[in-house]
Amino acid sequence: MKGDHHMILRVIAKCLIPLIVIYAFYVQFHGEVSAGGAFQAGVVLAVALILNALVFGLTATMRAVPPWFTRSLSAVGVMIYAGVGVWAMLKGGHYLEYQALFGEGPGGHDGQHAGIIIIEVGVLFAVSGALTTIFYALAGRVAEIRDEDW
Amino acid sequence: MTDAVLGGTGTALINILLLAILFVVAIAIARLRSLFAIVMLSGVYSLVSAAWYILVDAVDVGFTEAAVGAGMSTAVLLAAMLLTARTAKPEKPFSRIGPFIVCAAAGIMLLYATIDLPPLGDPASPANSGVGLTYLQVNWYDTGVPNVVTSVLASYRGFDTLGETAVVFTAGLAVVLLLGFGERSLADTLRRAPKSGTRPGTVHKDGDGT
Amino acid sequence: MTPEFLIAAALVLPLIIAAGIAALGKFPNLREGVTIVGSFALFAVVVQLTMMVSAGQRPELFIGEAVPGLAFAFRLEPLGALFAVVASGLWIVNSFYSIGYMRGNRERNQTRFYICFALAICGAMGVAMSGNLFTLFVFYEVLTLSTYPLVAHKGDAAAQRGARIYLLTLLGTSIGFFLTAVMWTWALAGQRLDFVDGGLLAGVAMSPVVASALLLLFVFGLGKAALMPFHFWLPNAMVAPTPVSALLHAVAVVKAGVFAVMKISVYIFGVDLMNATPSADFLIIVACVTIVLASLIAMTKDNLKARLAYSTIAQLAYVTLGALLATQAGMMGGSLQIAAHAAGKITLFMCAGAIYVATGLTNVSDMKGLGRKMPIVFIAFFVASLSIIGIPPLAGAWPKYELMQGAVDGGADWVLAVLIISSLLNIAYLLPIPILALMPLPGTKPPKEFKRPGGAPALTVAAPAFTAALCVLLFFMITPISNFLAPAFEAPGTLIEAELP
Amino acid sequence: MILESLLVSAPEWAIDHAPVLIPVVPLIMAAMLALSPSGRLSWILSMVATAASFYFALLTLGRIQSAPGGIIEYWIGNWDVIGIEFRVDALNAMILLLVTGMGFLASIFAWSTIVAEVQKQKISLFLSAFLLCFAGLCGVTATGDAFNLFVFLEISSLSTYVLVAMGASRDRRALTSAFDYLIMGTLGASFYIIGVGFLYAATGTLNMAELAAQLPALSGNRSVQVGFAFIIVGLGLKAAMWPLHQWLPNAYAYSPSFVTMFLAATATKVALYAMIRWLFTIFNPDYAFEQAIFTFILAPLGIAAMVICSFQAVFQTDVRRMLAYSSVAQVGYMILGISIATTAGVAAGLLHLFNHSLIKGALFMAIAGICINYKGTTIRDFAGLGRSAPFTMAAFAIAALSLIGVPLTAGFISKLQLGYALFEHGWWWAVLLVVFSSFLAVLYVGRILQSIFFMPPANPRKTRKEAPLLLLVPLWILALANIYFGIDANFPAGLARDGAIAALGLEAFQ
Repeated sequence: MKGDHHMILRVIAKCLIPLIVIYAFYVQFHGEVSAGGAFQAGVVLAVALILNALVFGLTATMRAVPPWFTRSLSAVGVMIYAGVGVWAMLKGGHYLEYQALFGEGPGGHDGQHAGIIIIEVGVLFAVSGALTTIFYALAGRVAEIRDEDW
Repeated sequence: MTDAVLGGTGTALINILLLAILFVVAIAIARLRSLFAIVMLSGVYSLVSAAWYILVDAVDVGFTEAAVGAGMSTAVLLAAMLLTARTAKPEKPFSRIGPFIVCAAAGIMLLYATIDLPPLGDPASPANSGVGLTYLQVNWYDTGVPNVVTSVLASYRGFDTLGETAVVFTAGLAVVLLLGFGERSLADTLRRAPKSGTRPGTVHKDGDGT
Repeated sequence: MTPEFLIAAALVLPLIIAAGIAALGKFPNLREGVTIVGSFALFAVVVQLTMMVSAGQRPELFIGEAVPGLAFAFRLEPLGALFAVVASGLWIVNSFYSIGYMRGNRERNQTRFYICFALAICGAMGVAMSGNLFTLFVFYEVLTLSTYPLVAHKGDAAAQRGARIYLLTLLGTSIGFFLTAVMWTWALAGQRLDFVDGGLLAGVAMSPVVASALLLLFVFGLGKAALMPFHFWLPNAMVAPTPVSALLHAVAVVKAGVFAVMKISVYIFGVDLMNATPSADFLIIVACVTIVLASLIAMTKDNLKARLAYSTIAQLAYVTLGALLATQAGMMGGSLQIAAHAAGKITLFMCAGAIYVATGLTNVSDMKGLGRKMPIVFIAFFVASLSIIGIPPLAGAWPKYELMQGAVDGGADWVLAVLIISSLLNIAYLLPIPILALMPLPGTKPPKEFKRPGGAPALTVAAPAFTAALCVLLFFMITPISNFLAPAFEAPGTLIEAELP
Repeated sequence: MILESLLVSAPEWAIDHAPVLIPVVPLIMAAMLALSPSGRLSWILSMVATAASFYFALLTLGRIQSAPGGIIEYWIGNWDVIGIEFRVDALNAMILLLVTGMGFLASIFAWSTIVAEVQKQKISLFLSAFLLCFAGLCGVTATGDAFNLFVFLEISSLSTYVLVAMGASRDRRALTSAFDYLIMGTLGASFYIIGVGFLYAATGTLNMAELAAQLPALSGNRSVQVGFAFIIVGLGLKAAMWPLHQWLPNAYAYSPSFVTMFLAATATKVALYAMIRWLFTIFNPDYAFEQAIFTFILAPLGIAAMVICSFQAVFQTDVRRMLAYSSVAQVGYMILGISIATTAGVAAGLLHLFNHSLIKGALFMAIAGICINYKGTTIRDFAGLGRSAPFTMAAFAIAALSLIGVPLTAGFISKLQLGYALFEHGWWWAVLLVVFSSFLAVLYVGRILQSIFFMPPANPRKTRKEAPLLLLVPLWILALANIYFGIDANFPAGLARDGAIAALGLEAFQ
């Protein structure tokens, strides 16, 4: 490699990536009120990571967020989501009946809020984990992409 | 489409313009041989359709389309493209007759079906007066979530969302099963050029995750 | 013992025997002991059942329904009893004979042979005692499948080819036509398949075309009956060892086919419907053509077993003919033919097998003068030939007489001519064999020495001698036998209803 | 009966939540397997999950049967009417039992073939994909919501694609066949969802029962008709209905032998179930346009499958391909039964569906047993195996005879029932074609059996190599079930009859 001729790219990316992550979390937690939700947040989060990988190299990214972690994250996400359903069931409700989480009567909203937030976390985990895993698997097949290849 | 909903000829023109762009891009994707151009054009397609979704008041769908279609898919497609050749092989003439007939038939049927579809945004249409209306009516009392889309996705039809989460998980699983974990190449890279400060050992240990 | 138990015993005994044979495969003497003892036990059971039938009882056994409407039900009536007695009785003889033949020939896979034999007998018992078409079909196929390994016993290319033709023809006709006919009957008869005295379909209104098609499906679907043009499996199956040929021709397989034709015409169609069915006349012609053509072909065959095979095709078409004539005498003749032909044909085959074990000869032309060295075998052959031809005082005389009577009753006088021609042809292709063997023309080369030291094993000689004697005996027992059978062909509702306990 | 004692002994929560637990347990377990450190542990967990599903399916069936004509309605999230419903009646209770039962047997035998065919470090993920597929199939069967069905269909399809592609380590052609399957399957799923979209636009609901209630008023609506067509084509693709079956022979021939067995026994059956659900429960066969479709489209397609694919099967040299074509042909029988739209016809179709699952499960399981020890699955490779692996091949022979429809096997009963139904409907010509196709089955099955039992081995093998015990046990369970249900078919036939009554919406009569 002859010098770093991606300087501008790197600097801008360095500024952008934290913003993207923050935006992801905004989308995630503001989903109750406005457009967006965990799916979109998960994608945005994964995109942040992918941007990181494209600009700073796959190896560095993989070292920061290892593949086993993303893979497990996705599985854990599914388990969180499905687990909320089981939790409701253990509380005597139907599957995924958030109302039953805290044993509220109709009109009580704590269970709904808690349930929705937890499952959204599950979705976030599952989506960002799975998408990053997919990217890792695809990009990891070839050695680092050189400039001439683009 | 009633003007009352879409608000004047201006919007209608933009509608037509966007759909025309979509049509042209789709034709171009079908005709092109260069995979890179195809990937980029499909990103364009997603972006334009996201814009159009927002125009027809489906903000959530538009947002998702922009994030997944234009962002994620393009990145993944590019990564996949690296594994293969850059241009598609030219196909034999007439080899696409079958798919063309299928497409034409499906298109004709779709057109035929639209005759009896209710107009877009018609408040009396079944889609707006059926269970959709009920959601709007009972949502606040039931869930206390201001955004009905969220409460439908996460609560009323939360099981579908669980299923979709599982679909995403399956997709990740599928790619890993087929292509490996991507860790081998990482390990290779590390072995070939051990830079200062790297800890190859951890990676190897991690790579044996399952 | 209750009739239910006896029927169950008749069905289960062969299975137990098969299991015993499988378990004792390592000890040939014990294994054969099981076969012999079992066959006697089965015969005893069947005889007891037959006595009940002759006393007017109709032993029944209902095991259960596979699905509603498809019942495993058994009901023994005179026809079935006759077939059961023939099959189980001849199994005893054939078992003794098999022991001599298989050991004398040093055949391989003898355990498999005896197991399949026992299973085939189980199939035959099931066919004989079946109380509805479903049960009949099931056991008919059991018989097909269990005899397939027997036909393929030798395992060489010819045996495999013969066995494949055997299996494909029988399975093809039974699945293609017979099963269709069964399903059709079910739909026509209002979801019933039972064998009913006087005919299940007797009261059902249907067009002559439907009845014709149904009858054609039944008769051709019973490929085991070897009616032309579905006869070719039988000559092809002669690659099997001789005891198997005896089983195919005399004991169970072809018999099961013609028996089923008889049973279906009596208990599914009934006499009246048979007479009203146009295709019956066509089938009578087919049967007559089969009789004459098969006899003619038999004359051209030099291979003894091939000649006997075509003879079987011709002779058992008599039974089909009798059933199709649909007169009391005709049906009686056909039924008698089942017994008479069994005794005669098994003798002939066992003689052929004895000759093969002793000398390795299979061609008729090589057997001239052989009778001097094997007198008992050829005398038995001679007696059995006379019986097949139908010369009194031998068993074969009665069925021919009854059939002629039936033909006249049924207004098909020309069938008389066919029967007479057939007898003449029988004389032409059967009699020269024993006569030339016993009294060779002057100048014939003396036959070769025995391949096997000591000639044919004693068991392979004693068995045909016994059955030859049976041919004579049957002639004189005709009155009890026909009295026994008569209720089957009586008009429904009179005799049988009265005698039911 | 066993079911009753199960019901009595089961805890209350299990009975209450049984329908939803059937897919959820394997779904959670699938996620857990992705974290599992050892393949063997994963295998045991996958067995636990499928066994649990099987148990819940039995409970569900018991609940249905204890109340004749009963329907279990389970609203997920307890959102009555506006949420997603799991709705189990006699029809899907039967399919659930079949799928979970076959899945359980498949997971038992999985280990011995997976270790031979899948890389060691991928076993956990492979089993995870299997459980996802299993959960998806269960979900498709249990759900009462048109869109939820699509979601589960996607879960099962996606995992199926990758399971098929996993055969690449044995034969690279698995990749292309998986890709073909992916294209066709995605097309099918898209068609389905387009159809559902039209129906939603026309009715404003996704609940199947609600759809069924609203559709009669809309029978002339064009978007409903087009939606119907799209849904049937989409499901037909999944069910390998002729001529939409092109993906199936390759997918069966090149995927790992475990996957072939599981798919053959369950996947097309579930799609066919969904089709029956749409054809009869949601749409009413009394519609004029549906009547015409039954007589002039479904029946000819079923017959074409029966005859043409049986013919194609006769000329195959690879046993798995041959059986794959035979599967398409057998789907033809089922569709023919369905197409006459009488209780007897649908019951015969369902019974054949049940029996065919047992048959193909046993056949492909035996082939998997052969693949472990011997290379190659052409007919020539099977020569003489009757001596080398007598127990495996005896079970194979039983199932093969059942495939032909030899008496005393399950296949016979269902063909007989089909014939009855056709005769009752007056379609005697169709019976002749069924019979002709059976005869073709004699030919192609006969070729394999003859090679196995009467041909000398291609290369003499000195040692006897039977399939491992773990494989033989489920194999023989299936083989004996084939015989048992050929002698006493009251259980499956009762299920099928109740299922048909439920499908046709008739009042239950017992």
